[in-house]
Amino acid sequence: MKLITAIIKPYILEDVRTALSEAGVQGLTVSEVKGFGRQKGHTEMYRGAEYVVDFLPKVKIECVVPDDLTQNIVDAILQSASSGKVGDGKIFVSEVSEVYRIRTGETGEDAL
Amino acid sequence: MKLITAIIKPYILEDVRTALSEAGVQGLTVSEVKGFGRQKGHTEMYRGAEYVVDFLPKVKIECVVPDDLTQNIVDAILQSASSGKVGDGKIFVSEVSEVYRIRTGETGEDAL
Amino acid sequence: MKLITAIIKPYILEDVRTALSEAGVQGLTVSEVKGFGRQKGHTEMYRGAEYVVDFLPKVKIECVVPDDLTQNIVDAILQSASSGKVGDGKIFVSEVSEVYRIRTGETGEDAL
Amino acid sequence: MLYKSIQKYLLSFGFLFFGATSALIAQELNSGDNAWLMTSTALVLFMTLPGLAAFYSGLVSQRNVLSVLMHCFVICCVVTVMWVLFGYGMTFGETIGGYMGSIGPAFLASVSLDSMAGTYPETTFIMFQLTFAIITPALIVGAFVERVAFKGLILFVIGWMILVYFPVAHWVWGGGWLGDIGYRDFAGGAVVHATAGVAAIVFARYLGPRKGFPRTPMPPHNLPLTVLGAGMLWVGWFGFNGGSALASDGAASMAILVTHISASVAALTWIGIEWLKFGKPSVLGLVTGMVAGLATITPASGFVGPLGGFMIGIIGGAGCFYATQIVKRRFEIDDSLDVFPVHGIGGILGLLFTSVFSSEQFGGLGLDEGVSILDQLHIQLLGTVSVIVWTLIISYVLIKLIDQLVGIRVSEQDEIDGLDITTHDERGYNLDNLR
Amino acid sequence: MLYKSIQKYLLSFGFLFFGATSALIAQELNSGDNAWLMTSTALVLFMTLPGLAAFYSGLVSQRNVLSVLMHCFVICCVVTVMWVLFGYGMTFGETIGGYMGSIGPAFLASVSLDSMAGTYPETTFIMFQLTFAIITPALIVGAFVERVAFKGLILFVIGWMILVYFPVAHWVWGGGWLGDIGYRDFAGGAVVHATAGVAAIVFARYLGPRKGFPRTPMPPHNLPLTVLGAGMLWVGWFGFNGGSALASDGAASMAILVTHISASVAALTWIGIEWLKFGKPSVLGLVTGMVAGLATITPASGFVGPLGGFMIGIIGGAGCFYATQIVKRRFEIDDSLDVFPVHGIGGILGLLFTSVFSSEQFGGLGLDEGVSILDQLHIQLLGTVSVIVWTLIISYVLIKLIDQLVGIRVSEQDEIDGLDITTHDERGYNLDNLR
Amino acid sequence: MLYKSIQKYLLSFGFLFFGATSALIAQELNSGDNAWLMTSTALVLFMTLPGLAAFYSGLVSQRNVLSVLMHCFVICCVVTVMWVLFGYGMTFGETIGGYMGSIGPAFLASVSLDSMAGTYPETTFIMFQLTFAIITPALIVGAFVERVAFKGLILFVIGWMILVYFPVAHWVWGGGWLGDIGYRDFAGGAVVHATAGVAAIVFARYLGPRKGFPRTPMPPHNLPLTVLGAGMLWVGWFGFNGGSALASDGAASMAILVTHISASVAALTWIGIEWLKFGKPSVLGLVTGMVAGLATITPASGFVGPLGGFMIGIIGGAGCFYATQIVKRRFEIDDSLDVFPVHGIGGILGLLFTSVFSSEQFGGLGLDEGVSILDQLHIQLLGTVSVIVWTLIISYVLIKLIDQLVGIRVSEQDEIDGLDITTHDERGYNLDNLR
Ligand SMILES: Nc1ncnc2c1ncn2[C@@H]1O[C@H](COP(=O)(O)OP(=O)(O)O)[C@@H](O)[C@H]1O
Ligand SMILES: Nc1ncnc2c1ncn2[C@@H]1O[C@H](COP(=O)(O)OP(=O)(O)O)[C@@H](O)[C@H]1O
Ligand SMILES: Nc1ncnc2c1ncn2[C@@H]1O[C@H](COP(=O)(O)OP(=O)(O)O)[C@@H](O)[C@H]1O
Repeated sequence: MKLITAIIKPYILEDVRTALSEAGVQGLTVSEVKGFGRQKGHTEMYRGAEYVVDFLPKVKIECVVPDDLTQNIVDAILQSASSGKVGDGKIFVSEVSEVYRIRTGETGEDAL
Repeated sequence: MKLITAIIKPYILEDVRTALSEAGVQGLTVSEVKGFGRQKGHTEMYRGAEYVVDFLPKVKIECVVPDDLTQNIVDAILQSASSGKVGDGKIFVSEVSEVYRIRTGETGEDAL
Repeated sequence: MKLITAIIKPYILEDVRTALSEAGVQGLTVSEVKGFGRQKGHTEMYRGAEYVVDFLPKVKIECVVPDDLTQNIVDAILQSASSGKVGDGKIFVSEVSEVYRIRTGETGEDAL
Repeated sequence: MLYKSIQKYLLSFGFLFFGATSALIAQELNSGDNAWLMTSTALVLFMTLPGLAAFYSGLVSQRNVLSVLMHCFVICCVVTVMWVLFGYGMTFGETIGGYMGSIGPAFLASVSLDSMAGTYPETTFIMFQLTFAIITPALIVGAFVERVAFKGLILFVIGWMILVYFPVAHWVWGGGWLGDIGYRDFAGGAVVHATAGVAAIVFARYLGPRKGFPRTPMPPHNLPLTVLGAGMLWVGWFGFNGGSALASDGAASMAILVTHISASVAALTWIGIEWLKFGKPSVLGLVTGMVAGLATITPASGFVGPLGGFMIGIIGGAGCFYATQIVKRRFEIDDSLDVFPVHGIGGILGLLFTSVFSSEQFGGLGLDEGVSILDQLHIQLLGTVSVIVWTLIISYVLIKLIDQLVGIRVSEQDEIDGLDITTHDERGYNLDNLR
Repeated sequence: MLYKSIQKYLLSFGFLFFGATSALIAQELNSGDNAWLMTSTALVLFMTLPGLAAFYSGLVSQRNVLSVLMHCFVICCVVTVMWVLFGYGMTFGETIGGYMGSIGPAFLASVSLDSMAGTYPETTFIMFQLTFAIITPALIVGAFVERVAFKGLILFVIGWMILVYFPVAHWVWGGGWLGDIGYRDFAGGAVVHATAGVAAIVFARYLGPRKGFPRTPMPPHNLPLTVLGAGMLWVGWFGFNGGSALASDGAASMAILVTHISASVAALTWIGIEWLKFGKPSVLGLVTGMVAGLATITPASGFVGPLGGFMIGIIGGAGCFYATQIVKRRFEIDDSLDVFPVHGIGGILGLLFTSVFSSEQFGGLGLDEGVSILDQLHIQLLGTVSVIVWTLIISYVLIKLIDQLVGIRVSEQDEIDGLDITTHDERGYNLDNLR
Repeated sequence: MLYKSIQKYLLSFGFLFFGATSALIAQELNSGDNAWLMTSTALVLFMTLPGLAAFYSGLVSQRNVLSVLMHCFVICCVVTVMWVLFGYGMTFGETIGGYMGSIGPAFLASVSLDSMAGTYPETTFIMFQLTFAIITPALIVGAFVERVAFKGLILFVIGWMILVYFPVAHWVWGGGWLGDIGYRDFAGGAVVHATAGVAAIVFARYLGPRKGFPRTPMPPHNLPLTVLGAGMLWVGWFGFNGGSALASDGAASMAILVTHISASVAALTWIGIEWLKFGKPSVLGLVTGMVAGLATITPASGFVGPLGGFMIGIIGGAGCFYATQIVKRRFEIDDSLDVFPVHGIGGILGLLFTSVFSSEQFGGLGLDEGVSILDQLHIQLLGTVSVIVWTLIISYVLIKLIDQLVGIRVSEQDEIDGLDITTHDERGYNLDNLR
């Protein structure tokens, strides 16, 4: 199985989730993160003191999937999360050796 | 070494941490996440507008452990985090190639 | 490519980020986490009721890097994040099999 | 100088009796009346800042919280300047044919320490009325949150005060034609709530919905902040309605009593309906019902008794509840924080039912001599429809104009990123350690 | 109609002198007194909404913040309706043997614009007293947060007002037997704080602790909100105690002065003990001490001087501090937000020490002619014990009954998930971008 | 006992006329004046708690939010105790050579229910003035947030009140030499704002900047909380300036009117400059401008008319804006929340321009007979410089001394971890589910 980690822009999560569901994903986990990269940061201004905020709000999606679905799902993210503007984010794929469903103790792809 | 990632229900963290300590875990990292899966979401209602909230609060535990302890620890989580109800969460196990303790620069299992 | 995950103390992120930039990192993702380990927790006191808070605020840095830069970058973190005091945190290194840049669809090291 | 119309205003409530204009000036200072009116002034300002600002800003997304606070505060500042330059004159200056007041010298230069308005200084009257002029456009804010352009908003407020608020307030309170025909609007059902509500729906309609409405959930980012604001509104409303008696007497405290009753009953009515309809009562429902009850009792608060307050609470609570459902669901208009269904409908219902519950039969304090409930209802209908139509037309034309001139809505990207960062270069919260 | 008992109430403080009942009605309006009492009414409502609501809701877990706000607001609404229908009569209506007032017509139909209660309109008196009736059950909320069933709570409030608050308020203030024997409770040490505190501990005991108590830490989710609420309580208390003078005179401002002193001293006492005992002073300690000081001075505030305020501050701060430790640690009763140790013990201490510090020897304003400190202490003891016993028994029976009828505690799963989502379908905060 | 100086104080504003000292005592209670002053007292306390506490605490990092709230609250308590023991005497007791008041008996033992100060009880005067004594040191808090040592802070407050506030207040208001020469400071431009501002910059300079200043961004952790506090400050300021008229009359409401105008205009001025200079107006800019406008009008508020209020608003808004830039950027002094540029500069500007805008030529209420604008300016300059120099020297010496004694700054590690946890063992927020 593979763990697909996607860092995306905020406020498009709903679209990406829908695309993932269509691609066969049954579960995923999201969290708030902040990202630093090529996209230049916001400027914030407090009483005339200007701060360039390098870390921008991003959303992280983590999703463990069967090997054979991996490419499909990556493609679904690439499509639904891309606006073509800098800062759209990244997808990282890595290997997962085992998965358990806590409720039942099931393992492997059955546990997804 | 292995990275054990567990997505569990909120408000049972204390129980799980105790179980992990007993299983020999000396350190772990937790964070707030939201999960989407089989468990159906809450309904929220604001001035009569009903929203089904798909993303439910979950807690993520990350714990790097020596290979030989892995199964013990997975079992400890399975036991302490299971209520038998849908949404209890998942455990993912993956490979970690190296670990460092920042304070001392130690590596490998010594660094855990 | 490798995923370097570092758990560090709060309020030194800026220093670490600078060190990483110098070591050639072009992007990274951070998030708030809480850590449990050897460092003993704060005491909090509410109306005379004392709570030992085991989970301490930490910052997690995630950074995917080309294989050949890995050691450099780990060293940069080790140096910039170390205060020599207990609780300085950990670095975990693991394997990433594929990376995509969402904006362009680029893959591999080009996508970093 | 004392604007003659104040006298008319005062007379129109029958609180005072004067032999001649000069009698008004000669009237002695009553320190208790003045204390109560200055207190009421503070209470009504408190309703807007921070009351309404908190109430509204808690309801939007966290990336727009500051913009809403900004709107409420900047409106207060802009209206104050206008008031001092010409607004007070336009409202309470000697009437020009019943339609508009004559503007006095700028900076209220004609007002001295000794100018009296009844039993209290004219400066007190000026400040008290100013707080009403402030809250009215601030109420409209709820309609266009999370997408309005800041420059356009400011122009709108300026134009709208000149073309809608000052005239309507003059008609009703400043010696204008509505006061003359016996229109009853004690503390601003028409002047404040109906005008704000109607402008709100026009604005929301023109602007179009927020991106994602109504499919995407847009839950409040900080309901405790909203509830805090609600509490402040409730307390402040004692000054709004109680102060409108313009004296520290039984009329003032009767107004407070019926106000309080209506708020409580409307809140219970709202959550009662929720409980029956959806199975659960909500705190947002409770405070929305409360505001509905307060808006509905406002025009009636000087004319009805406890029973009237009770009945108006039920009417306001239920009426505004169903109005909320219809506007959002049936018409799919994104009047985002429900200004029209709560304030507009509330104010209008209150204006109409004032005729009924003013009557002594229904525990009211009485209609004017020789005026029947039906007579009064006619007057109330005529006045209310006039105010609605005027507000509707002028607001629409004004918004359209401003949109042409400077634009009234931010870009889609700015809307996604949030107004706080894109319009004001600030962020509401920095609660994490990620620095 | 003017309820006769008001007169007694007024007389009992010696503020007014009447030849006959009718004299009371004839008394002229004093606009200054009325202004102060209307202001005080606003201040006391402000204590509950949003003051107490903020204070309490910041102390619970974030998944229960709305439920606490809801409790405070809904109590306000329910008590208002009861007051207008029969509560005012039960409290201040002509006494029936000193135990209960006779209920007048519903909707206060007998009260007119001109009904006077001393130097101010009866409507003012009705509203002022209503705000006390509101805050009392709202104080109890702190005992059962995070686990109470909403329906049960509402029934409890209704029953408790009828069986405890209205009668006890009648005994002390409404012309009942406690007022008759010279019991001194200026602004509600017995009527408000002792009744609420005793009911709180009974309720907490019956309900059982929150899941995890006392092992699991349950830190406040938003202490700044609590401290904000504390500030509002402090300011509002000026109306609570100062308004209880029922006039805008030296008695009112002396009450404010001693109230302010007691709050300050008790706060310093509390953090002083913390500093010595635990090594660090805390802001929650400071505001808790402050509330303890305010509760303790309440019954005494019209009878003592600055020195009395000072001493009562020390007594209230230290007494309530140790009470808190004992209830939570020794008895392990989960009176979650410490209602009994702070309000109950505070109120009781204040009632007893009123006898001492009323005396001119201790800088007080004097005891009644021919009454020694010890005499007064006897009266205070008798009255206070009566109130405690009555409240304890009735509250227990009532809770038990309601538990049988509709249940008083939510399910364990609902408690884990939090009352906000399970009882009200709402969530307090949406501060993230995860949508 | 009535301290003689009160009489002088009152006389100095020309509000009252007495034949002899005893006339003052004999003066009859005016319940309206008293009602307004008690209300004003509540409003001014409200400015500090929770107003200023919220305003300041929202601006710091989340790990220091409680410490700031703690500072404001503990200052209130400490100053109250000092006031009751000797502070009131030092300020308003019979003057000793114009420099200091004579301390009366502790616990205000000489004040009775009947002691009058003009038309209201002396207790009212004591409480009203106390709220000013409280807010002044609380303003200084903004200078040393996020790094001050708690014990040192408390000692500083005690010493500073004795050596700076009580004397300066005596000079200006208590019958001292500044009042005698006709120095005009209506509601505390010198007594409150200049002293606090000067002490702030001295403190900040001595303490050194926060770790990371000015390189590291230190954004406010909760701006809505700050804006909430700003609204409370605005409303409360009606009591601050309006109450300083010491009567419920035209002078009070004129003070409110000019105060409100100045706040509005200064806020618009500030965001206007921001808009031109940086391209975007900000809500923090708006509320900072508002506070600047309020501080600047404070000394002038009883002497100027609406035009004066308007002009002072522009002067205060622009002057304080540029002062903020200079202090932080040019001098790199970490007066963290800009106490000196806003309150210090605001107060000083207001004191100087009072001379101009008091004049009837500029719409003012008039200078004293035979005093020209230039004469008055001389007096204002003399007085203001004296207050600044005195405050500067004493504050510096005091801080240095305390630093030697107990230390005035926490350790670097404590600063990194935050004062909430290291000094008070508490955390502000627990918004996550990680338990
Ligand atoms: N090497 C990396 N490791 C981890 N996260 C990264 C890395 N590079 C970028 N990111 C994440 O992706 C986000 C977008 O990257 P950025 O360089 O700004 O734009 P783009 O994705 O268009 O190249 C960043 O904000 C950061 O969260
Ligand atoms: N494939 C997945 N990848 C990542 N996280 C998942 C995945 N499936 C489920 N989860 C996480 O586990 C949680 C529980 O899953 P759910 O399907 O609701 O119930 P159960 O664990 O009982 O099967 C989800 O809320 C989500 O956070
Ligand atoms: N085995 C582990 N797996 C995951 N995170 C860990 C592990 N051990 C420690 N951590 C993280 O590292 C942080 C620091 O660890 P700690 O044992 O306190 O000190 P040190 O790093 O100096 O040994 C912890 O708070 C936790 O977040």
